[in-house]
Amino acid sequence: MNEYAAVLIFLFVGIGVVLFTFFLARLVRPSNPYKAKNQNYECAEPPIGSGWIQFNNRFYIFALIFVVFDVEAIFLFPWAVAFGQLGLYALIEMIIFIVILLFGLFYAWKKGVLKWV
Amino acid sequence: MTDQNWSILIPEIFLFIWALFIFGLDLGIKRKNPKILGYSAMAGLTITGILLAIFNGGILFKGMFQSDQLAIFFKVIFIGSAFMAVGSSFDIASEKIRHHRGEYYGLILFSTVGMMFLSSASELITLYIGMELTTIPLYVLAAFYKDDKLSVEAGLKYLIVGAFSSAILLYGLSLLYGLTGTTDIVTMKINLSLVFLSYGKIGPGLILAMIMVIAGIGFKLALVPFHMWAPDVYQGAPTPITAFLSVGSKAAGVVAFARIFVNGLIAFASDVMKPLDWGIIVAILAAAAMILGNITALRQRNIKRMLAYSSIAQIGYVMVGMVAASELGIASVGYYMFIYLFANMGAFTIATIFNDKTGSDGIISYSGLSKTSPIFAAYMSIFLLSLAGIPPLGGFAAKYLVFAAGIQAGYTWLVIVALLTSVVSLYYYANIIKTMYFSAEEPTIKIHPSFPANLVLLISVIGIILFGIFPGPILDWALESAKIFAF
Amino acid sequence: MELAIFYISAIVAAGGALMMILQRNPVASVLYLILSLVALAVLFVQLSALFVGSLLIIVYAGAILVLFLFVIMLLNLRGEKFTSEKPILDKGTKITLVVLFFMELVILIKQMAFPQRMDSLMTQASPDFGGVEPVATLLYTKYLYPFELTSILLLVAIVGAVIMAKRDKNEEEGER
Amino acid sequence: MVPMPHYLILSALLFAIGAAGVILSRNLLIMFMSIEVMLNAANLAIITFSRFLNVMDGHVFVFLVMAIAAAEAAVGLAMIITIFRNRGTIDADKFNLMKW
Amino acid sequence: MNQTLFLIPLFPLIGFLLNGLFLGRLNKKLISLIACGSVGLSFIVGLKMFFQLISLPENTRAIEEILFTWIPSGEFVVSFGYLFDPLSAIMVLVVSGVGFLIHVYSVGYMHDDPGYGRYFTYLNLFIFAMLTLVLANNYLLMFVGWEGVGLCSYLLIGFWFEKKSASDAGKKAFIVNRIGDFGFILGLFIIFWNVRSLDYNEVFVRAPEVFALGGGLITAATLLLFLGATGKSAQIPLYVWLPDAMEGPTPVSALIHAATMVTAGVYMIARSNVLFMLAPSTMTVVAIVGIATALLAATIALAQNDIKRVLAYSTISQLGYMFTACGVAAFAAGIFHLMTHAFFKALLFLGSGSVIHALAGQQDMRYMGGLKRHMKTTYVTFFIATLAIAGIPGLSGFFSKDEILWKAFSSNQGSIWIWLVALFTALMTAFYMFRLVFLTFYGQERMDHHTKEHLHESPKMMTVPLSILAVLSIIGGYVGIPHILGGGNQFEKFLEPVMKGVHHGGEEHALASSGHSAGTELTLMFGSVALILVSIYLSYYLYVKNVALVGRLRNSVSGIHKIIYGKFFIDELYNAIIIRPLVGGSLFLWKIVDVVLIDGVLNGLAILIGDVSLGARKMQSGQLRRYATVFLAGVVIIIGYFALR
Repeated sequence: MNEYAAVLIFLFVGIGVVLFTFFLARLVRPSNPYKAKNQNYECAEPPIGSGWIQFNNRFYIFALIFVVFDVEAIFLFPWAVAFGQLGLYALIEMIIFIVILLFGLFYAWKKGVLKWV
Repeated sequence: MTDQNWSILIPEIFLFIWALFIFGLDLGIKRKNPKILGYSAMAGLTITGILLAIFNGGILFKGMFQSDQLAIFFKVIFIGSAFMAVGSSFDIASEKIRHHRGEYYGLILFSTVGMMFLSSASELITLYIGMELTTIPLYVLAAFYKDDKLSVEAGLKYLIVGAFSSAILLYGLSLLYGLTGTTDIVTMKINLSLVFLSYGKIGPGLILAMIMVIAGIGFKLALVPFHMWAPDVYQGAPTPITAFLSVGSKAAGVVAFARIFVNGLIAFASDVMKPLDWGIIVAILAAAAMILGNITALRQRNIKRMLAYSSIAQIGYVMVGMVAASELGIASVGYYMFIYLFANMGAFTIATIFNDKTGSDGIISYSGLSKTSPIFAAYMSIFLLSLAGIPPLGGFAAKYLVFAAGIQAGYTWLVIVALLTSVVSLYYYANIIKTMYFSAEEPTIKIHPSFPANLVLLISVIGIILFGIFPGPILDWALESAKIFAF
Repeated sequence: MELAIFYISAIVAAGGALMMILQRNPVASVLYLILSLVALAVLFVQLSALFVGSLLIIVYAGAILVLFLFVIMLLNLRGEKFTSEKPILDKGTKITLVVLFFMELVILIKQMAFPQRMDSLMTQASPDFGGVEPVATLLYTKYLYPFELTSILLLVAIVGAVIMAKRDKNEEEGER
Repeated sequence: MVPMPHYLILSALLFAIGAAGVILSRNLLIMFMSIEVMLNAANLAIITFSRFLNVMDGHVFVFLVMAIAAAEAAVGLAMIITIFRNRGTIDADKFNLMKW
Repeated sequence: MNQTLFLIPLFPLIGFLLNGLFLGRLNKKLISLIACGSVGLSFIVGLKMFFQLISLPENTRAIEEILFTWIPSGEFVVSFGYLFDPLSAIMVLVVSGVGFLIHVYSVGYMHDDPGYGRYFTYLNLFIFAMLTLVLANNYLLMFVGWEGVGLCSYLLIGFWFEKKSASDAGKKAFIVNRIGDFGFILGLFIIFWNVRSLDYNEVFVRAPEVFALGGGLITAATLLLFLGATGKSAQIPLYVWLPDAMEGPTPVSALIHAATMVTAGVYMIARSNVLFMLAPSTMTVVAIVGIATALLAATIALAQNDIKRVLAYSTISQLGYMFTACGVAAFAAGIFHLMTHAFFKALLFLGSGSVIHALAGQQDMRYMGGLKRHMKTTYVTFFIATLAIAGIPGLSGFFSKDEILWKAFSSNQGSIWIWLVALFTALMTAFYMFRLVFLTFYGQERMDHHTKEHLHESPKMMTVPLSILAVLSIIGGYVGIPHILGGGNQFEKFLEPVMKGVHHGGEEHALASSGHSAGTELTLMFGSVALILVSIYLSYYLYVKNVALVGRLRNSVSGIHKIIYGKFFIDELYNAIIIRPLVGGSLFLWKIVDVVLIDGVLNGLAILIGDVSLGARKMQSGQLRRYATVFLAGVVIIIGYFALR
């Protein structure tokens, strides 16, 4: 419990530090907004459209496969930790698990979604 | 763990590998002939059925996987409905599904695998995973016509409501887990009895859990008021998938329901446990389903929507047998689902074929079908009459058994509602028959189903008539499967 | 102390969830959801579910919500307006419904009778309760079967998502 | 020591908020996120019960539920992308081609 | 025992399958051969079985064949078996015999119809279902036949679906029947869960042990069974479908809606006499409903102009008679009337079909008349049937009707009031039937010129069955000559083994029952015959001798009018006292009770359900959030109701 409490404390301290610096910066910085500040620098072209451009579709499929393998990794982690106790039996299990998921990867690959055109 | 009989997993494993094989086939072959995929899917399902006959009976993983008679019985229904769904898909597979044909069949098989696991699950975690494994491929399948607005909308509605209900189900399961301290259904039963014995009462928390589980499974069953998605999804999804949804997926819900309630919470089905009686809740929902489903179906002009409402009503009838929570009750439910498999798959197959030919789902466009395609009009009439419960077709014996079980269990009012609504139901079933036979309009459409669709229709018709006149074998089997609950 | 952590985390979790549904901008929603989940993870840890708590952050914050963000980027939803055409009444009914739901849950949960051993206060958990190793042992022995099922589920997810998300026209051209 | 009902009521609250999100929001993404909140509310209940029952089966349950949630999210989001391509919106109320 | 019983329904089934499978691929000759032949074979087997039955000693007269176990499971065994006892023997002979004649007749009648093959397919299916109904050895199998005949009736009423009214009528028949069926099957369930069986043998043996006499359960069960009977046999309140059912081809009306199917209800009640005798209050209901239907339908029939509608209402009325008989525990008399009615009513329908055939589809009697000269055979046979239905001594109808009248008067369950109403109905029957005959066959030819040119007698295929039926209508009654006329009522005696519920007085019954002397019986008999003759004369006077009268009186509006034509004063009086009330009452009953009240209630119910359906549809708004909201609301309401109560 206690070691995790340390993590928690770290978390809160981390957040606190960030918030504190923001707050501090607000205190000390001069505030003088004027229009020219928002204009393009030197000879730059004015931007066309929004900065929120549409991502390529492929990003999504990569992210998706990432998620699935992220979950797989999460399954691997406790397996690795407990492997000492579990032995060969667990190895077979995990091989089955990975093979099944590898088929997914293979499928995605064959479907050509992993190709970056 | 070495003494365990691993062979009972073979059917599931085989079907899973076969699904992968179909993916591979689709990816591997260059000249794509959609028929090869379809036939191989049908072959796979057939082989699975055979394997099921060889490898069954046993328990694995400390009871998480039970290959008992109930599971086998329902697995046959799942495989049958998948087989028929695949069989009726040949035409759309060659025309409408230009991409991902292998996935189409593969996902049907995946969903079937999920159902098979679900029906064998006697433990909440496995049950939940089985449920998801059943549903997730179906989300994708419902939206399989990606360019078709209706199909995608159907998929989306199914997905959102499905995920919502899945969350509610999970909450219910978590409460069950908390109340009983176990996820194993049999242990759950024992623990509850212990608590009941030591405290004299269990408190209303259990009813909360029950209601949420009912809601979660009610989604799969399309039980009122958890049915709202069904008409839209049925209408929009590719018709074979609609058929699969209405039979396979419902049967999966039925078996999950039976496992949790009839097995685990059986003690609370009686009047003695008045405040905790799930029977009365389900009975009221079933009555609502029969009334609403049948009445709303009256004014439908789209055959798939009509069949959707009809299937909402049908599940109400099934639930009459379920609330009886007796050996006869469960057996009648099994028999009902078995006949329903033939009748509903058959009706949807006709709808699929018809839609291929005419592009229409309107009931009115069936006018005069009896003149151009008398055989198919006759088939359709048989399916609809069976759904309506006209003897000597299977639907009659099914309804009779279910009602008998209901009366035996003291749910006379429910049976009266069921009988009255079945009078109403006849109206819209007869309406289609009337349109097909008694229409003065000159028909132009003649339908020519592909060989597998013909096969599906033939199997359905024979099944309905044969098992209607000789319900013996199926009923005996269903009774045997009901025995596992040890009433 | 424990109670204080509980209340803070509870308020953050519930508040984050509430803010999530109130946001117009889905990106902000995602961020609030992450906040809520982090607070939830804290509660998990408080309940001695260390391993699962950390998973919550890894899986949700690290993967699932990233996926959400990707989708938001992909769809470029900035222009989308969700103007409400429905009368306030409709909204009011729905809110009443949810409040009723919550009240019912609370009433019933309070009346819940649990097995004797978990009556009111928790017993001291064993030191490695909820740690990686015991959970892993359980997962890979007793729950081996659902674990394998999960792999099938993930495979289905890959296949399904690829089918859904892929643009088919490109593929067809590419193959020719 | 925090009494158990506290956790359960929090989980009920989260669950209700999630449900509210589903029935109130018109944005499909927010609806979907609300469902994730509901799932996690259930997870919290399971973890709570697990702690008080002093058995770890619930942890495994939650673990698997998360994996399932990931799978569901992957498919669900892909579906949302598809419908966005199809209709150009993710406003849930606009998808009413099929009714009655 | 060699199994031959199953052959009886098997032949029509084979006929149905052959004609159905090769629909449209056979020529007409072959179709008719298969269809008529199969029914004929059934009749022959039935006859053979009948003689086999007679050769058995009296108290073991029942042949049972169990083909296989239909629904096998523990206590829930239902077998698929046939039972041939005196009651089903009579029914089988009537169904297959009359059915065969009508098949033959149809060969002529439907000759030019494009749906020739389809017609015979349905007809054979009907015979199969009807035979299953009467031969079943248990209630469930009977229900199978029961539903089957309903289905065939639906198909055959809507046979000419080009007419919208025909397909609507078909649907109406189907639905109304379903309401009855609902009662029927519910009644079966009550019986089943108390007796634990649906086999006739077991039910009838065990019912007196299980049910208390006059107890609530048995009353409810029999009332529900009776509800089923009212649907199938067109009694109040479910009779509305039968007049509309006349949209079907006339032979169908003859077979299904006169001779066989509609009598299924009577058969069922006679079959369940043991149960009904256990519930005296149900018996009273049956008698009252029966007699009320008889009266109502006869009154309505008075003013109908469509020849088939007159016959339809007449059928309803006669069925009412049969139910009255059952209600006063004279089951044998009911079945007796069922049989004779099958003969003469089938004949009447077929005769009217012959008339309609000759008049190229004209059904309105106002455009008929004078056909006597053109259609000799039809006229003679039709006249015989009319005499029979009117109850003229010497013809079959007399014996059966008189038997019912007497039983209504004398039986323990009967009363003088029932007898009076029944007698009055009999008078009306004679009146409107003769009105029908006079309007159709006598007087001026009122059809248009073209039709008149083409008047012709129907072909042999049609007239031969008419003649056979005419013979049957005459002699059919001689199997049941009452004791009083020295006959010893063989019919009743034959049925006695089946009527276990009725406690027979044995020989003393022959002399007098419940204190009524033979003299009373004879007096009543002659009295009623005399009254019937008067009634026939009245009809003759109005529709033949003084044809103009009725029309003029109907048209007369002002009192002055009447006074000027003073010579009609007596007729006027006559009209005012008798005809006006009758015709007016008839029209009133038809327009108000039939069309508005009963039809209206049923239609209103249908419309209401339809509107609810539209409303329920609206709930389905297509919006996802609505669906989720309903879902959640469902959970909230259920929790609220169940958990917090």
